[in-house]
Amino acid sequence: MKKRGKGIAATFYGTGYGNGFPDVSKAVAEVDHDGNVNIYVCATEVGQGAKTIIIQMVAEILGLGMNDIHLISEDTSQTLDTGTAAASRQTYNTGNAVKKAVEVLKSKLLEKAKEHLKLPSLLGLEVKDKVIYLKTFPKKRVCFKDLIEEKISVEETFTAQTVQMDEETGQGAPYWPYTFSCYGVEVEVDTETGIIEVIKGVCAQDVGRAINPELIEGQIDGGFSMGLGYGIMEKLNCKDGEIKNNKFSKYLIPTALDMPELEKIIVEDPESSAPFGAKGIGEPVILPAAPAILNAIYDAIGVRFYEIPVTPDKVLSEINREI
Amino acid sequence: MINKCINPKTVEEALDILESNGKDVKLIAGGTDLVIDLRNNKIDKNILMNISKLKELRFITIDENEITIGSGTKFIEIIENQHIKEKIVGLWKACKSVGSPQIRNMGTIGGNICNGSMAADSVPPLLALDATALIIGKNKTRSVPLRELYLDKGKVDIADDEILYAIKFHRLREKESISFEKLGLRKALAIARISCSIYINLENNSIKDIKIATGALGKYPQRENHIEKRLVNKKVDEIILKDIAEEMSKHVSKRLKGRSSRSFKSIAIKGIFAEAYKSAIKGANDESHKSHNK
Amino acid sequence: MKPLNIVGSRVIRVDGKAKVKGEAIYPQDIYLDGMLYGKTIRSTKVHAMIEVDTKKAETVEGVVKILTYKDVTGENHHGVVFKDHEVFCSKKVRRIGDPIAFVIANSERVAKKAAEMIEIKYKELPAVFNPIDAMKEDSIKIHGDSNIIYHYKCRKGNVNEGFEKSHVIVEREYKTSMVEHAFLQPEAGVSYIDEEGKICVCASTQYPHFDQIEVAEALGLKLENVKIMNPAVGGAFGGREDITLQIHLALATMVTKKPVKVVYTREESFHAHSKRHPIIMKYKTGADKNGKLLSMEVNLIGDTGSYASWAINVMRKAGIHATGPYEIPNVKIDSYAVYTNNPFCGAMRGFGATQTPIGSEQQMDIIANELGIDPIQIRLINGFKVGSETSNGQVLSESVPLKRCIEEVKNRMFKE
Amino acid sequence: MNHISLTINKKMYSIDVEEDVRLIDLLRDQLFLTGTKEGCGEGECGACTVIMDGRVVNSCLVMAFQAEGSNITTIEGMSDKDELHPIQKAFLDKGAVQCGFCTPGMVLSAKSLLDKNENPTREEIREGISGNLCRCTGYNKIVDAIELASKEIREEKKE
Repeated sequence: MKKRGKGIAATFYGTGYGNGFPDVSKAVAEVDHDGNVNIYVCATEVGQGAKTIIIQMVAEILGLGMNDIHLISEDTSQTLDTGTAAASRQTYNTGNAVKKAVEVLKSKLLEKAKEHLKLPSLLGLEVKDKVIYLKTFPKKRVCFKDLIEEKISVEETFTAQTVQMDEETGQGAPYWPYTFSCYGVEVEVDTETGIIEVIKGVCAQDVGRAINPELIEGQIDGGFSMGLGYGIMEKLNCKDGEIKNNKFSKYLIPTALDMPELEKIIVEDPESSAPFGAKGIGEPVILPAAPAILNAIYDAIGVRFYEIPVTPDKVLSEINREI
Repeated sequence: MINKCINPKTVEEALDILESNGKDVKLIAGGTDLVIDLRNNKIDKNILMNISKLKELRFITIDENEITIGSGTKFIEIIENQHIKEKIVGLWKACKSVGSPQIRNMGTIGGNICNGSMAADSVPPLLALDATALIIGKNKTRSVPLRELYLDKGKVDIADDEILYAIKFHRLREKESISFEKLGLRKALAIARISCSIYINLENNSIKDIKIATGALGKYPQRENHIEKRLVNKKVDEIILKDIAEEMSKHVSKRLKGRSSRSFKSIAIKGIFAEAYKSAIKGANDESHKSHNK
Repeated sequence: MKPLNIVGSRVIRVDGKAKVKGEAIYPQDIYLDGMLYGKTIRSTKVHAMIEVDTKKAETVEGVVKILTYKDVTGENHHGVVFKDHEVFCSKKVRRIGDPIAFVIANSERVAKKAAEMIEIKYKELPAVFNPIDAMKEDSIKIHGDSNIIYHYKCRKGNVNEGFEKSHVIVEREYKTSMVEHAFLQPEAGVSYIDEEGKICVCASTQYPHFDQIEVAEALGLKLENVKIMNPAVGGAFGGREDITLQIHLALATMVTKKPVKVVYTREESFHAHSKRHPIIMKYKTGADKNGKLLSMEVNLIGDTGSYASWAINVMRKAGIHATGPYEIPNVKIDSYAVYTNNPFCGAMRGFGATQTPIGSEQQMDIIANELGIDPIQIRLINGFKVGSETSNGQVLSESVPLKRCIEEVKNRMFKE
Repeated sequence: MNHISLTINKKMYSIDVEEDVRLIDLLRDQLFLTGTKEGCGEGECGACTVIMDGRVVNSCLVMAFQAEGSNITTIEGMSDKDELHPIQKAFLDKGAVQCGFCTPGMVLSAKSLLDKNENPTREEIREGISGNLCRCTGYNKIVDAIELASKEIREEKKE
């Protein structure tokens, strides 16, 4: 018999290194004598979209198109340390460093433009497409190339704030910021074969502010899929320290047919210390998937599983124990 | 170590090579399992002969009484055959459940049989259809019932100088049908943990003939004669499926004694068997329905 | 604030075009002139003293050099927190998969063949696989004199008083399994000496600047003489934080003065990088009859396997997140990281906080069930909001839209 | 050594291959067509997918000498210079790419699917890419992309 059930799980996640450890990102922003905008950070693109997010922030601040920005991010000899692409920290930490650097660069450019255009004040100066102009009299304008004799380079550092915890009581402020999530799932359990099918998911994900909703949704889909594997499929079968299933035909991860359609809801509540209010979400998106599935399985068949993954053999053995 | 690769142009050429050099030759058809074995140095022969391009082995012929499928026929070609899709549903479903589109596009039915794997998807329906294997060598041919082809785990009764040429079974008529059910641990790229195929022939609402075959429940796919005997000549309405499934479970439990999968498989077979049985009955009745409408 | 143009919009990812065209370069896609190939020889025993004999393998035609611990010019170690990994095991292996030697040859075929001819004598030692056994005083030790690497303690309020006041107490034990990142791109890398004489390593990593430090230290070079380049990375999820092939490659190039490439098979990849910690979790949760959480006691034992990697940070994070996103006045949490001879565990997406909700979120449902309260309601009653205090005494001063998240799910899925 | 002739991306090749060389090794190591990726070496992940004589296959499970006389399309043959194929474009527009390692194989599976079924359901799309593992995207945006590409291709044909 096939039985359906629904379940929910809510989670939180503190991003960054945490516990008072210096969590530092450094960024360099420059405009060279040809007017090119170059950003030097070593934020690794592992697929999560770090490059895109960083360029979006720069483009926003400097009024540029995405293609106007040259990002140098793949070489230690050309970049400063931006910390690891982990702990869901690149958007927040490196984003903050980049934003600081680019904002300083922008103010330097405006200062230069003010002098160049012989204006008495910075008021009303706008930057767009590598041109600085006066909003109320757009003919008063100068492009980056004509403004700069020698390249302007700005280096900025961002360090996150956390408090080391007391060793005996754990009291402190171990992370900042925190990101919140809540997922609901519906499953169908075949009580004769023990097979669990996840048929629907609703995912509400706090992001602070979405820099790129497309990328966030992609993270939710991917996190859910990995959480689904964690809950009902994946286990390294270690016997006396030896991994017995060290290949993809033996270590099963979800295929396209195992993933349900998801309704993805981006919840925005900007964080004041974050660049544009954006918090890290790379890890938060996996957390509620597996526990929501476990709660849905209980709702479907009235059996609680205390050990994951809940594979068909476990389901059958529990159902038949109940009888 | 393979030190020679051969692409024969005809079956005859292939048989010549086998006759003179058979013990050193490993045949490769779709290669979906063999290439992995080659990489892992599990093949001790030194000549690799590719039979996947031999057109003479790639055919599906349907005559008045029989269906013959060439051993080099790819799963995709079986899946795309309209007659098999409509009438030999169990075989169609089994071929469709093989690995992934990529595997089905390369893998052949002959390779699936000759590999001797306990979990070969296409074999249970062929066993339930009581198929015959046609085996050829230089100046010789023989036919062996498929159920007698398996000698041991991974070992089939085909000599070094022979090739499996084709597989043959009778056409299904009114009131006949074949079903297939499989339990895999995910929805694609799944090796069968259990599979079950049932051929049924109904007459006046009783079971005139039934053949049940299972996969992944022993050294190789096999017929379940005990259960068949319990069902043959019984009125469909009088059969208590639950009891039969229970009996099936006991058989499986006995057969898998000492295996870690025993408790799971002996329970799960009940559901898989019941599903296969129900869809076989339904299929047999659907067929009659269709011919009535004609 | 000014309206935003680009931030907040569905801009097409900048690395996308190269990827859809198959033009993105991952380390395995790099081919250099005169390139040599490497093959790592790894331990097949879980715990043993070793003696390595490379003589026979060295005679294979095409072998350029076989590296062992003797060839490490700097410190024979690396590690993200403790330097407890050896670049090549010198005397002892602690897990299956520990690197012992590295064949450098003029083709992959030769490297593979020679690798099979390296003779390793193992003198096996007793091993321990269960973290609870490993915690005992008399257990065999993996490193140093205790297998307990870390103990996180959280003490807030008085849990016993909290339980006394509770209308319902739920006590359960949960277990999570060891899992694999399974990123699609197996580890690969290429190394060479650039025109300035720097040792360059191109490899998929999450943190190039840290790799630079690790490589420089192991080779005994100044930091500026090592350059790490990070071409396209085929997924990471925490599995590319620890060093795998970076030092081997750099050393191979330093010794041979030639470009060297190594590509792991999927099977080798499983053995090369860290795993997600399996955790045994004991939960005891108390609530009043309205479902308000009053007390929670949690004991977490994380099996970090044979090397520490991020064990401290992972089990700390597990402890910090063990309560779930709920206000609880009385909390006692103990979280341990323990060495065993299992594969080593480190970072994987969620970093300790993926494991605990398996316990904490089921506890919530069990309590709700026992009290006859709706599972959504119990989360709304207890959920963090602005001003809430965590088990660490940290005040959540802003951006806490947990209840909005729960309401969104409720409205879309649980509306009757 | 075997001598084989085959067509790859509409170009004829006549080339010597060692006995133990697979199609993927030939493509990558000998012809430097590195868009074809190796993720598992056992036909599970589909990163090495190419189209061979009109159908997708895992190039890690085909011995090079078996490809004698075959017509092969790799990701490098999907687009002409800067002009993207509608499937590639849809992958970008719908955010179907993350780490990118599965992407070439996914694109080719999508092409093979749409060549045979120009208006597939979402379930049929999932089935069509079920031999291609992806660890980043959870597949949903890939399904979105193929659905969009199918629409674009049909509209293109109408015009």
